[in-house]
Amino acid sequence: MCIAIPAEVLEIKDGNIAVVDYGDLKQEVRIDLVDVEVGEYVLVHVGFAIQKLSRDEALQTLQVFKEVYEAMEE
Amino acid sequence: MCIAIPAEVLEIKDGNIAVVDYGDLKQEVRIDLVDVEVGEYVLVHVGFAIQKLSRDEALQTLQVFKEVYEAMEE
Amino acid sequence: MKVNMMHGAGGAVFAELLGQTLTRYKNNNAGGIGLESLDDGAVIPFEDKNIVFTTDSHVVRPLFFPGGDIGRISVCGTANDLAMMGGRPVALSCAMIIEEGFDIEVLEKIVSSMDEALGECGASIVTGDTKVLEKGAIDGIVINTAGIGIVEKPVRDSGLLVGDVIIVSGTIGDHGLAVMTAREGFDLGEQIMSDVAPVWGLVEKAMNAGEIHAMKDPTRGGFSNAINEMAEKSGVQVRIEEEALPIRQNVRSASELLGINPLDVANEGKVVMGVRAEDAESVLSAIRSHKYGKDAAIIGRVVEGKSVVMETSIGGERFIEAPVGDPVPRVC
Amino acid sequence: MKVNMMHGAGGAVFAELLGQTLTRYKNNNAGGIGLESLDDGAVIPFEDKNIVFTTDSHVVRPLFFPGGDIGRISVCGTANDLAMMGGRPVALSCAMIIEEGFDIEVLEKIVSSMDEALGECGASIVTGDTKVLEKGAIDGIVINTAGIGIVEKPVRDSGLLVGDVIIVSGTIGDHGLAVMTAREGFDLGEQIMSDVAPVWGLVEKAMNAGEIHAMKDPTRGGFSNAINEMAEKSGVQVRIEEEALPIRQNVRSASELLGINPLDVANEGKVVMGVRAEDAESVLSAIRSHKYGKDAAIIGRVVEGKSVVMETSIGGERFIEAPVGDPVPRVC
Amino acid sequence: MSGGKEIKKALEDIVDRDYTFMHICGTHEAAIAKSGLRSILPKGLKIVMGPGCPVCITPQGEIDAALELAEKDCIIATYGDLMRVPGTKGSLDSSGKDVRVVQGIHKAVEIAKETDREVVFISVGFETTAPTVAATLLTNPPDNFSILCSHRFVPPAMKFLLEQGEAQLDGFMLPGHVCVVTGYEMYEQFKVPQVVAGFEPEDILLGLYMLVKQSKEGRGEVENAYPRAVCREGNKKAMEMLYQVFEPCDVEWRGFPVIPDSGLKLKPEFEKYDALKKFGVEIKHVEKHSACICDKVLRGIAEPADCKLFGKACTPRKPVGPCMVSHEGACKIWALYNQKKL
Amino acid sequence: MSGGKEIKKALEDIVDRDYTFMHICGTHEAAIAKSGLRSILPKGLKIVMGPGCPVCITPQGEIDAALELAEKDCIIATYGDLMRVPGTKGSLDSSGKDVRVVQGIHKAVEIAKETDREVVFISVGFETTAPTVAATLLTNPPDNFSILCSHRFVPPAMKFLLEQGEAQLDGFMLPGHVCVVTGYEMYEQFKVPQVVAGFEPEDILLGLYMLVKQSKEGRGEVENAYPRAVCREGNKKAMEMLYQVFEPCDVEWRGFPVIPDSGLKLKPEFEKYDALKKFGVEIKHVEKHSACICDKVLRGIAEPADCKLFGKACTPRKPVGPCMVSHEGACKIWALYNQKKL
Ligand code: SF4
Ligand code: SF4
Ligand SMILES: [Mg+2]
Ligand SMILES: [Mg+2]
Ligand SMILES: [Mg+2]
Ligand SMILES: [Mg+2]
Ligand SMILES: [Mg+2]
Ligand SMILES: [Mg+2]
Ligand SMILES: [Mg+2]
Ligand SMILES: [Mg+2]
Ligand SMILES: [Mg+2]
Ligand SMILES: [Mg+2]
Repeated sequence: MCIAIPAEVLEIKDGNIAVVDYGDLKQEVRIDLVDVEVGEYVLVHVGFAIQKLSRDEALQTLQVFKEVYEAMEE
Repeated sequence: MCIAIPAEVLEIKDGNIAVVDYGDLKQEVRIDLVDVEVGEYVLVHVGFAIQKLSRDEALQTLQVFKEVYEAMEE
Repeated sequence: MKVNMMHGAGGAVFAELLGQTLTRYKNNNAGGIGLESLDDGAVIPFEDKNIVFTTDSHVVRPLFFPGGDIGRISVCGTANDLAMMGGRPVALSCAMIIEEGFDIEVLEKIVSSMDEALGECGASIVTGDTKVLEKGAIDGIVINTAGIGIVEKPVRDSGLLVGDVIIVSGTIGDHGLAVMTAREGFDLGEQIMSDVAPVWGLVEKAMNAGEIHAMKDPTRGGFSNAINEMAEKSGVQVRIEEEALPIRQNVRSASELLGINPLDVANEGKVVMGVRAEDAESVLSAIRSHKYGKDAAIIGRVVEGKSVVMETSIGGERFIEAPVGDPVPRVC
Repeated sequence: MKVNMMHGAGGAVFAELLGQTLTRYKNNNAGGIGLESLDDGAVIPFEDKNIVFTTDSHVVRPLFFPGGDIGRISVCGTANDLAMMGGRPVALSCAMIIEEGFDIEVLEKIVSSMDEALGECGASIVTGDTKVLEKGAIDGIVINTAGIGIVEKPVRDSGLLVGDVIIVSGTIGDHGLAVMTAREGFDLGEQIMSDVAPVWGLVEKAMNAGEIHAMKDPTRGGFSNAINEMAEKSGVQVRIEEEALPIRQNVRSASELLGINPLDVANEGKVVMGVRAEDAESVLSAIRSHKYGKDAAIIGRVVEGKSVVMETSIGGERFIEAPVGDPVPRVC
Repeated sequence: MSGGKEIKKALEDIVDRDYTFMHICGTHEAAIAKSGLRSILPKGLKIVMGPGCPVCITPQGEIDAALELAEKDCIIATYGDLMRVPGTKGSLDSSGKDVRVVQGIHKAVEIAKETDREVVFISVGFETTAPTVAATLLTNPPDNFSILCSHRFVPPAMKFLLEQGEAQLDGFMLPGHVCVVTGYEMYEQFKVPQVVAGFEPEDILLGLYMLVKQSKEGRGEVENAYPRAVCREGNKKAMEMLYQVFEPCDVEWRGFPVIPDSGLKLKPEFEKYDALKKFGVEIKHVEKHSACICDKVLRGIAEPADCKLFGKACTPRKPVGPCMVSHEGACKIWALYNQKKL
Repeated sequence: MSGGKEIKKALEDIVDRDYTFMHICGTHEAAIAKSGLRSILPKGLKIVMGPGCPVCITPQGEIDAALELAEKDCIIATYGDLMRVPGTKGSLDSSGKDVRVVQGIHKAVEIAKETDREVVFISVGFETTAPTVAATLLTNPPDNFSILCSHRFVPPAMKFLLEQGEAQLDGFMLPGHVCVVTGYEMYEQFKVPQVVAGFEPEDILLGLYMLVKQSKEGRGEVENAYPRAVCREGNKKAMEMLYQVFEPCDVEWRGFPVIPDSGLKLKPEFEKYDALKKFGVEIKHVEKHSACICDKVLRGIAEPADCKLFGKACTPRKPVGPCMVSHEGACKIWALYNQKKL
């Protein structure tokens, strides 16, 4: 029930609607639940953006792993 | 609207129903409108016997014609 | 413009839809007789023989009726179209479209009825397809069969020659009236039996007994439609003798009762043939020697002109026209 | 027991209905490969060649979708099944079942789309049938085609040999996701295009380039169903490399969005082949030289055992199973 | 039936000038067409069709009412004849609603007994049919059953025709099956040659023979050429039942104006079976297509072929006027059996 | 995403005994199955599924209520997931009624705006989904729109599981997309190892690594392995909207008893959108099939293969219990991906 997929915000329209791109696939989604700007990334669930995604490299899985792993080595 | 075809009464059932034979084809018809007995002939229209048919040879078309024709010759 | 029921009932209206829309393929012929002929089947020359190829979808209601069922029709309908081209039926395809909720036991009965008919035809169902549609998207089941046959010298429906004799292989109107009277509301039950049967055996005998110039099975649109198509395509007039038409007594009775012309309803085990006059008697006795041909009769002749004319028993004349739309029972 | 939607979606449930009911004909073979094989088509030996024969009914919705329409599918689907047996498509039949009220202009568009596809295939529609059903008895239109092809040495779907390489002729999932996203309610419009196309040209090139042991078109039930059928019928295990599977980016995105496995949905212009390992590269380049084969890829190999195993990109393993029922878009 | 030859011969002998007779029964027209009877009539003898088909003369407004009832999700039970008659917006056949063909009213009642839904029987027909409706309503059909009452009586229409006096008619062939029920006493008011005839080709030939004879002899009375089924008083039991349930009313005929006393309405005690009242549906008058000359055809003053639309804008597939609609309609029968000259 | 290799290696190094962790998200189960992840886990490390699929835990009575609404001729709008879930008398898919698959509640509202008929949206889902419903109801949908409110909250179910204490669990993998919305502060009440994880195979491997590590170190806290999407406070705007529209209520979970505060109900000012109230439909408790051990599967104390019915009476085609119904159901996923031993 919780499929959510990342998408880039391409355009913001009236009425809490944004056009996003999932990867060569565009769709209008509702952005009632988030405050986003064009160029930002969001997670989309049942046609609604439910959160902004951080683009910070440090937050990628491998980075997190390295931090956790190094913390262990210490 | 007035297709009516002759049939022989084969059987009389309860509720104003008779089984008739149109010629190798039997059907139940309503006999509310006539008083008939088994062996008599009826004219059937929209599933109802609407009249008894006379079996008297004298009433066949050719017989009637002959009478009319002879009356003319006179 | 919209497709209407008359477009599906054969005859002139259908021909219009066919001509204006459904036969507008540039790629319509594989070298022999193609779609443009609108014959009972196509012919494709192959090596030194001919492949006959035909298809029909079967939508009969009720699915089971006196004398047959949709399964038997599905096999016979296609095998008979092959036979109408002079082709020996060899292989059939079977594509079923089934409504969700359809009873599998009913399906089994249909399949075994098809199998029985195949045995009679000497053909096999060699390939198939099944689609299930959601409830409401189709009414029960539709069965399409296509068929392949082999023939050396194809017979056309357009080959009538002036002087030919018209033979029908048995009584007319049985299937159409069996199906109609088996439907609810007329309480006529199972008194009239469909004639649905494979005719290849009979046709083969006939072809061996004389020269057959044209053949057609009087299915949708009945005898009226078949004989008109034959006459028109052949560029001749056909004259039919009303009193010579073989019609069963109970079919006659039912047709009066329902206000239906028995010549306008489908037959599923009959052939209408144009035969060289000299061969008429020998072809007739060949047909009569087959179990499905006992009531065969000579019913008319081919003359110059056009149209199909009925010579009525009172001595009058009228046209036999292809029916407009499927006949509906009526009281006037 | 009743027929349900899963019976129509290919896969295991469908196979059960087939096995227990729909293939129970004693008359099921005309001398070559018959119904019992449940291959893409049947083969009938004739003179010193073989006739290939197949049929499919087409019920796709919407009737017009990005990249194609029901007409194009009706021709390609059957021509491709012929090609899957190694057969050159020659002649098709076309049986339409149309709902009363259907728009004749739409019908004209369908016919002309069929004609265009025929031109591409080099085949013709040579025989046909049309039934019109009353409003509500069918949903719009259903088109059945049967097809005849010619082949010298038939290719089976059951011919995989241990050591063979699995090739797919292009990207997977395009048609299924194009049709699904074109349906109302997802607002994805025409972004994904169906792959519907005739593959005979590509197949002919491939057959000339090397030894092809088995072929199947991954239509209903998708790649998952096709590869499982091939493995099971051949008595081998197939191992697929997840990372080698060619899938378009937008198909991948849509499949995540809709919760649909792209391997489980229909393709209408693709071939899955088992090729002798030595010939794999030359067959691959032959396919890639055809306009419909540009994205062809080697995606797996045949080993001893059974089932189809996916070697996942994380280094894991799992089974690829034939889907149960038609995939439904979902949010979990 | 035999004897056709003799009658034909006699008819040829007796016809000495032009005669035109009108029949007023669609079933007569159908029998004439089917047997090709016109092709064997002596030169000068003509038989034309009058307003004898209940489908032809049912105004479009009544079909519209039936369609409106179908829209209200009633099960519509009807004779097959009415299925394809065009109303203003299509026919019952193409309505996509629950419309069922029945053989008669009793079958419609059976449907009502087996459902909770409303069942409306479209009750058309002449005197032949009306008693079957009366007999059925007298057996207390269930509450979910009603009828759209569209019956018509023949003699008032004949009266109207005679009063118009346009058609050059030498006499009338009376409708055999109507007379089976009503007898023919009520036709004796008309002082023109009239013969009750049956429906075999021989019956019709005999009827014509008797009409010519009467005409020639200058008589104007009612004779009976169908005595095996018809007697002067008709079927009294049937007529009694009819008047128990119905009473005459003024009503429009398709192609005609309102004709006094030519219709039947339900008596107050049977009004609960009146579908119009039950569902608040009204029958609206619909103007006829301007170029259609059906009214003239039905009055015997024109033949179908005289109509500009015949065979062009108006064909059996796309009927413009009522006469092209019914199986018994003069235009339809001409289109099917006579269009190409033999 | 890359890095799977390194994490896998580290995981192999760190696992020194048997560990069992539970995830409570169907999307986790689907990702695990799809990537064949269990086939590469070090010996001894096990990940089992908890009550994480809203379809699995929706009681049969709620499906029956949806079917009852469909029978009342409402247009039913639903996620595709629910189409084939069997109620007492069939599923929405096979009901033959007007049931439409939508991507989300806003599409159901669009349908309502274009029809006069009643439209009912079957509103299931966890914390991830509920805010989308709240946001939509706050935009004043039309009067012919309502929802069948079947939402569930995860933490109360986790609490219930922990209090039962049957499962020998070493910790929990927290549902990443639930936590996107709620954050993970509320899980800090549970003093067991917990890690919020994402849905790529690498995310799950990392989550497992962190769980083993925490376990080994004897800690019992909440860590975040999915920081690119999840933060401690979650999406505050979404949570505020949620509580504007809904309030917690006690509710039954399929396979569980009533769990206090684990459901959501509409606040009084939004009751006009409550389909149950609007149409007078009640949710009835339906007794579970006796041999189904779904409750145990959902509580992590049994695997699907432990069920006597698994793969026999209960298959993906003919599901007996809820876990065989959903695409995310443990039993269905086992049947599709694990049944044959690799
Ligand atoms: S041909 Fe048509 S338009 Fe002309 S009179 Fe007859 S029904 Fe009317
Ligand atoms: S296999 Fe079926 S019956 Fe057994 S626990 Fe799973 S869902 Fe329940
Ligand atoms: Mg034919
Ligand atoms: Mg055919
Ligand atoms: Mg045929
Ligand atoms: Mg197929
Ligand atoms: Mg022929
Ligand atoms: Mg195939
Ligand atoms: Mg096929
Ligand atoms: Mg196919
Ligand atoms: Mg045909
Ligand atoms: Mg093959």
